[in-house]
Amino acid sequence: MDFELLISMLAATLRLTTPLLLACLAGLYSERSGIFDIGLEGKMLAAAFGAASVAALTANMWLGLLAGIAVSIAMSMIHGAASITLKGNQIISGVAINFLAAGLTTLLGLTWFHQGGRTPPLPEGGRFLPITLPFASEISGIPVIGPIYAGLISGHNILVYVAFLAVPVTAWVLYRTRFGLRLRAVGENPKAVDTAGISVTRLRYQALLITGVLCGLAGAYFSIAQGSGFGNNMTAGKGYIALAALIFAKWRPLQAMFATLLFGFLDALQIRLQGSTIPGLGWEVPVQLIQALPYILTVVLLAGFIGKAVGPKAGGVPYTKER
Amino acid sequence: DPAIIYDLGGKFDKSFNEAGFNGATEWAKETGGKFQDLELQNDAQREQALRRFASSGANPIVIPGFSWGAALTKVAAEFPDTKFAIIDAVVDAPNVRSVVFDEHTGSYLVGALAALKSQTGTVGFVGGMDIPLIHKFFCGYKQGVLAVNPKATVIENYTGTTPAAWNDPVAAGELTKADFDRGADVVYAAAGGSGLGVLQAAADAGKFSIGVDSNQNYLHPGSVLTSMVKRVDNAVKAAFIDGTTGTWTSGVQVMGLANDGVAYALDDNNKALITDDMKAKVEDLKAKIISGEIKVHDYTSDNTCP
Amino acid sequence: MANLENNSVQRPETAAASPWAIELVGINKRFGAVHANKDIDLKIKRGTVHGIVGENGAGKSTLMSILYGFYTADSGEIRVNGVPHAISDSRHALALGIGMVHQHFMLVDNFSILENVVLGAEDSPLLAPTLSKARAELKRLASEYSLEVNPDAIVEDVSVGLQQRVEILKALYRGADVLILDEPTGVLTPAEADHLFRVLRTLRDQGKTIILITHKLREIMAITDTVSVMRQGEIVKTLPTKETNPEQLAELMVGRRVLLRVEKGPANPGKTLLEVDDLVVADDFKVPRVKNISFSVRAGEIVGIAGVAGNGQSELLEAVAGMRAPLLGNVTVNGNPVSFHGDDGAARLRRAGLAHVPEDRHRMGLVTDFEEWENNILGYQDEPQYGKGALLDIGVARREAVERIKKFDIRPANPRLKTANFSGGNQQKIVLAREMENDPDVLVVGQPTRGVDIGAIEFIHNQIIKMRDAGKAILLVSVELDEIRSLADRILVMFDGHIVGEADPATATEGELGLMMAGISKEKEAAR
Amino acid sequence: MSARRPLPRWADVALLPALNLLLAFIISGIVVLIIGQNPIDALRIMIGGAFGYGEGFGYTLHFATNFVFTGLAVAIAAHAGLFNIGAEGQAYVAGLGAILAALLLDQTHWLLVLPAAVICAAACGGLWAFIPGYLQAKRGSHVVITTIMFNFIASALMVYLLNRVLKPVGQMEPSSASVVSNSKLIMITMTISGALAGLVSVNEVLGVQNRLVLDFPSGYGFVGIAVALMGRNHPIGIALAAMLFGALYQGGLELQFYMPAITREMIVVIQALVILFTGAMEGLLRPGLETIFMMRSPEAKAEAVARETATSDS
Ligand SMILES: Nc1ncnc2c1ncn2[C@@H]1O[C@H](COP(=O)(O)OP(=O)(O)OP(=O)(O)O)[C@@H](O)[C@H]1O
Ligand SMILES: Nc1ncnc2c1ncn2[C@@H]1O[C@H](COP(=O)(O)OP(=O)(O)OP(=O)(O)O)[C@@H](O)[C@H]1O
Ligand SMILES: [Mg+2]
Ligand SMILES: [Mg+2]
Repeated sequence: MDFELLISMLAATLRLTTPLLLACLAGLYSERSGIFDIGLEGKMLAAAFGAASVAALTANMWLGLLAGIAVSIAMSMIHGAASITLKGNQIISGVAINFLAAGLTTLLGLTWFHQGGRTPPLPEGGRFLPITLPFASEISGIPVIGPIYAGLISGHNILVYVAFLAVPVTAWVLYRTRFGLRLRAVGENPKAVDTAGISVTRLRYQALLITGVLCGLAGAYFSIAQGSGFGNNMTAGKGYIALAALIFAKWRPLQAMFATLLFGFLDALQIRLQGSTIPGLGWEVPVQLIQALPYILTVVLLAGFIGKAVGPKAGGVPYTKER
Repeated sequence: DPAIIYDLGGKFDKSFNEAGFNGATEWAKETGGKFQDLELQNDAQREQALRRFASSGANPIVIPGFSWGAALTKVAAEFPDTKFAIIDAVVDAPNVRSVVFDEHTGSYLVGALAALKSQTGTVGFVGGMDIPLIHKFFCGYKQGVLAVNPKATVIENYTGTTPAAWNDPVAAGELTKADFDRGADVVYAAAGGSGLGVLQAAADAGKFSIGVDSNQNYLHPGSVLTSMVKRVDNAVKAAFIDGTTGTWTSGVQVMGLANDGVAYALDDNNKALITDDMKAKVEDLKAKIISGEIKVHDYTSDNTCP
Repeated sequence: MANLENNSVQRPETAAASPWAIELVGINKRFGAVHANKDIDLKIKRGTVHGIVGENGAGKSTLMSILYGFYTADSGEIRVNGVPHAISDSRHALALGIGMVHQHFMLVDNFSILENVVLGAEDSPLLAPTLSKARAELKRLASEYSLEVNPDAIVEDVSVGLQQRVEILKALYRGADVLILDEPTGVLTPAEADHLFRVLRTLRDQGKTIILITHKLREIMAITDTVSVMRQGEIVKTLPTKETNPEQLAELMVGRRVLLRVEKGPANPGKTLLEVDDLVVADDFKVPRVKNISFSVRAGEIVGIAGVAGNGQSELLEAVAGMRAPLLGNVTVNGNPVSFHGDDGAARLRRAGLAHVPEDRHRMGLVTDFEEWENNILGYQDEPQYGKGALLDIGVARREAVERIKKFDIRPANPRLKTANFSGGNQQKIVLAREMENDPDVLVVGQPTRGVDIGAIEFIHNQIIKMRDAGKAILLVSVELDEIRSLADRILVMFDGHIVGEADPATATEGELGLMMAGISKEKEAAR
Repeated sequence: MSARRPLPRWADVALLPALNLLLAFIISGIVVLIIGQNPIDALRIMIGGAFGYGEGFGYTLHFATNFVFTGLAVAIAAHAGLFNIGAEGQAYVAGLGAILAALLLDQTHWLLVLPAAVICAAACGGLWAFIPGYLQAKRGSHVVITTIMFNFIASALMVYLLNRVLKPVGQMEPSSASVVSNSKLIMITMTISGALAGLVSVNEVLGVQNRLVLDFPSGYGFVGIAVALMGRNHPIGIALAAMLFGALYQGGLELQFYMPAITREMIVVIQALVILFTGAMEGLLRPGLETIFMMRSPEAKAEAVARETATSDS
C-alpha cells in the first residue's frame, strides 16, 4: 500500500472514529457517575434526526447542531428521570430509549417530510463542510509532512476536531477538577459522596447532561456533517460499538480515544480491503470475513491482551438510602 | 380492490418499495380507484398478511420483493380465486404472475456508460446488503464496463450483511471515498437508501455516481451520471389494471430493455454529462442485447460471474 | 456545586450560651413498618464523650444518621449549641461542625487517601490548590494527634485500621466539633483501639464533643463520661458512666440478666478431625501470606487462632474452607485429604463435613439480594432433605428457616424478607444458623461476633461451646482477644504467616499473648 | 415527609404493573390521537387482533414463544451476573443447526426431525454463547463486549454460509457443542443461555418459515433483554412480559391493516412506551399508590405490618 493510500485511509479512520469517540466519551460521563447507558444509540439517532430536520428547514448547520444537542439532552433526561429519580432499571430504560428513538424518528420524519422517514437533503449552509487548515495547500508539497498535514490533519469538518479535543478536556475534567473528583467518586461509592455532603442526584443529572451534549454532537455528526440528511436508523449500531470501546478502555478518556481509533481504523481497513484481492493468499477472501474483521479482532485483542475490565463499582445500581 | 404489501424496506424506501407505491398511486389517480396497502414488520408476518388481504377480498394482490416466495406459494394455493403478482421472484401457480426484471442488462448499460465516462479506467460499485440479487446488479455492471474497456478495473463493495445495510449512507459514503482514493471516478450505487451516501460523496468529491431503481439524476445534477431505473411502478400499475379489468395473465413476465422494464435514465439533469458519442454507443449495445447478439450473463442463474 | 465554604449556614464560632452541644428532642423515624426511633430525647454536653449502647437493630445508627443529616427524621427537633436546625443533608451537618465515622466506611476504595479526605470539601472548582492545602493539613493533624497516613496510598490497599483513621481525618479536616463514631472498634486490633481512644481523649480535652456507639461495654466504661442505652427504638436510660457498671448496662440493653463470662467445662478432645499440613497460601496479589503452617484440631476442642489482623489469618481460613487454593500443603478433613483442584473446593469440603462461617458475611456468606430462607439453604441446596434432583422443596426449606429464626432469635422473624434488610448483627446470625445447624464434623468460623450485640454474643458463644461438647472440632479465628481467650481450649498465635507460638488460655496473660502477636515469641524474649 | 408502608404483595405484583401498562397505553393513545385516529378503536383492534380469533392468537403465541426463549436466555445469564446481549446472534447461528437437522432428516418423520432440530439448534446457539462465556471465565474478557461482537460476527457468518456455502446445499456438519468444563459456572450458564436463545430458531424455522431466511431473529434478542428485565428475571414474569410483547407485535400488524394511518413505526413507539413505563419507570406510581393504600385500607396496613414484622412489639 503506498503512502497516499495510507494517508487517505488514516483520514477515513479519523472520520469513522469521530462519532464513536463522542459517544464513547458520552458513555464515560454517564457510567463514571454510576448510570449504565445502553441508550447511547438511541440518543445519537434522535439527535441525528433533530439536527437534520432543523438544518434542512433553516439551512443553518449551527441551529441544526443545537437542535440535535437539545433532543439528545431531552432523551438523556428521560433516562435520568427513570434511573435516578424513579430508581428504575437503567438497562430497561436504555433499551426503551433505543426503541423510542427508532420509532419516533421515522414516525415524525414520515409525518413532517413525507420522504419515507428521511429528512430532505440538506440545503447549502445546512451541513458542516471540511475545513482546510492554514497553509495546508502551501506545504502539501513537502514530502511526508506535507501529505500528513494536508491530507490527514487538515480537511475535516469541525466536529472531528471537537471530538478529539474532547479527549484531553475530559481527562482534565475527570482528574483535575472538583466535578471530576466527585464524578469518579459517585460511580464508585455514592454513599461516600452523600455523606460527604454532596447530592448524588444532582451530580448524576449533571453527568447525564454532559452525556446528552456529547451524544448530540455525535448524532449531528452523522446527519449534518459526515452525511447529508437523516436516514432511518442511520447510526447502525455505532452506539453499541461505542459501549464496547468504553469497556475496552476501562472507562478512561485517553484509552477511550485509542479504543475508538482502533475500531475506526479496522472499519476503514475493512472498507479498503473490500474488492481488493489480498496478494499472496491464493484464494479470494470472502467479503463477509473482511466485514467481520473489526469484530473478530476486537474479541482476539480482548481475549489476548486486555484482560479483565472492572467498571465503576456502583454502576447500574440506583442509589437508595431507605429501603 | 387491489392491494399491495411492501417488503421490510418499507413503503418509502426511495427505491424499490416506493416505486411500487408510486405505481399504485398512479393507478389510483388515473382510474379513481382505491387500493389497500400494508408495511410488513417482520418476516414471520408474511403469510398472515397475505391471508388477511386475500380473505378480505382484495384482488389483485401485488407483493414486491423476492422474500415473499415461500409464503406466496402456500397462500396462493389456499386462495385460487385471488390473483397475485410477485415482483423479483418466480412462483409457479395458476393464479400468480411473477414479474422479474433484467437488472443485469440495465446494469450492463450503465456499466458501459461508466466506462465511457471514466478517465482513469477504474470504476466502483457499492452494493447494499450482500445478497445474490445485488450480485446480479454487480455482475451486469462489470460486464458492461469490460465490454467498453477490457482493461478497466471494477471495485466491488457492499455496505453490510444485515438489512441495516440498506440504510447506511455513512458506510456507503466511506466506501465511495475509498473507491475514489483507489482511482475510481464513477461509482454505481445499488444500495437502496444507502445509495444516497454514494451520490453525496461523489458530489462532494466532484466525481460521478450512478443511481438505481428510480431516476435519481435530480439529486445532484452534474454529478449523477445516470440512473439504472427499474420500473417497478409500471409493473405494479400493470398488475392493478390487468387484475381489475380482466386482462390478467398469470405466469412469468420479464421486464427487460425491450419493454422498458429496465433502462438508463436520460433527462435534463444529466444531458450535459452524456455526449452524443456515448449515447450512440450505449444505444448500440442496447439494441444488440435486445436482438440477442450480446448475451449478458445473469448471476442468479448459476451464482457465478464470469 | 457549592462547597462548604459558601454554604449559607453560619457556623457558631464561639462557644454558645448553651452548655449542650447537641440536643435531640422527640425524634421519630420509621422505615416502612419498622419504627426505628421512637420519641428520642437526648442531650449531650460539650466537651464530653457520650456512649450509646443497644442491641442490634435498636436504632443507634439510625439516630446518628439523622443527626448527621443522612436520614431525615419524620418528626422531632435537633438543636446544635442550643439553636434549632432542620438538618436537611450531610452538607448541612458538616457545616454545623458535625462529623461522622460510619460503621461501614464511606470511602471510595480506588481513591487515594488524600482524594478521600478532600471529597466534598474542595475549595475551588480546580483540585490542585485544595490538594496541596489538604496535604499540609494532613501533616499537621498527623503530628497533633499522631494520626499518620500516606496521603497517596490507595484506600483499598491499606488496612481497615488505617481506613478508619482516614475517616477520622476526614471529619477533623472538615473541622468537626462534634464527632460521631459508629462502632469504630469492631474491626480494630486491641492496639489500634487503644490508640483510637487516646486520640478521642485528646479531642475531648480540646473541647470537642464525641459520640461513641459500641457493643463493647469495656470501652464504654473506659472512655465515656455519660452513656445512653437504646432498646427497640427507644432510649431507655441515660446516666453518668461512673454511676453504672457493665452488668447493669447489659441488663438495660437486653431486658434480662446477661452472663458476661462464658461458662464452659474442660475440653474432652477425641480423634483428630482437621489436619493442616505445611500449608502455603498466597493472597490475590500472589504474595504468600500463610507460610508453612501445620496444626490439627481434634474432636471436642476449640482451637483459636489469635493475631493482629492482616497476618495471614484470613488467607488461612479461606484455604482451610476451600475458598482459596493453597500453593503448597495439604488439608485433611475426617481423615480424607482434600483436593483443591477446580473452583468448587468449598462445596467439596462441605460434603466432607466441614462448615464455614466466613469473616466477611457480606462478601462471602450471603447473597444479600436473596430472601432469608434462600440464604438459609445456600450451599446446602443439593442436600436430599431439600428435595430430589434439580427440584427444590420450597415448603421444607421455608419451614426450616422459620425454626432457625426462632432458635437464633433472628429479627425480624420473616423468612421472606430480603437479607439486605436485616441488620448486620442479624445477618451474622443467619449465616451462623445455617452453618451450625447442618451438623458438620468440623466448624471453621471467622469473627463470629463481629458487630453483634452482647445478648447475641452470649448466645453464639454458648452455641459454639455446645458444638464442642457434642464432639465437633472447631477452628476459631478472631481478632477479639477476649473472645479467643474465653472460648478456645488452645490458642495458636499467628504473626507474619507463621504460627509463632501456642498458649493455654487458662494460664496465658494478655501481656504474653500481646507480645506473641507482635512477633516476639517467648523463646526470643527469653533469649534477649 | 410521612413514612410510607410497602404495598401488599398483590398490589405490588399485579396492580402496579397493570396501572403502569395503562399509563403507557394512555400516552400511546395520545400519540394516536395526534395522528388523527381514534385510540379506543385502535386498542380494540389490537386486542381483537392479538386474542380475538384463532389464527391471530396463534401468531401472538408464536411471537411470545420467541420472547420467552430470548427472555429466559437473558434471565439465566443475569442470575449468574452475566449480561448476555448476544441472544440475537445466538438465535441466528442456531438457525443453522435447526435447518441442517431439518434438511438432513427431510424425508423422515417429524417426530424425529423436531427433537433433532431442537438439539442441533440448542447446540449451535449454545456454542455461540459458550465462546464469550469461555473468554469471560478464562480470559476475563467482558461478556458484554464479546456478545455484542458475536452478534455482528454471526450476521457476517450467516450471510456467508447462506449465500456461498449452503446455496448449493452443502454438507456442513453442525459443530457439536464442545465439552463444557465442569467447574465453570460462567461457561455453563452462558451455554445454557445461548441454547435457549437458539430455540427461537426452531420456532421460526420449523414453525413458520420452513427455511432459513437472512436475519430471521429480527430483534427478538434485543426485545428479550426488555422481556427478561420486565419479568424481573422470573419465569412467570417473563412469560407474562413475553405475552405482552407477542400481543403488541401481532396486534400491531392487525392495527396497520385496519388503520392505514398507523404505521409500523407507531407500533415501535408503543412498544418503547410500554418498556419505559412498565419497566424503567415502574416506580412512577408507587409512592402515590402506597399513600392511597395507607389511607384507605386498614387490612392492607395490617398485612404490610405483618409482612415486615417490626422488631418492636411495644
Ligand atoms: N435504610 C433503612 N431502611 C429500612 N430499614 C432500616 C434502614 N436502616 C435501618 N433500618 C431498620 O431500623 C432498625 C434500626 O436499625 P439501626 O441500624 O439503627 O440499628 P443499630 O442499633 O445501629 O443496630 P446495629 O447494632 O446492628 O448496628 C432496624 O430494624 C433496621 O432494620
Ligand atoms: N436496603 C435496606 N433495607 C432495609 N434495611 C437496610 C437496608 N440496608 C441496610 N439496612 C439496615 O440499615 C442499618 C444500617 O446499615 P449498616 O450498613 O450500618 O448495617 P448494621 O446493621 O448497622 O451493621 P452491623 O450489624 O455490622 O453493625 C442496618 O440495620 C441494616 O439492616
Ligand atoms: Mg448500627
Ligand atoms: Mg451494626
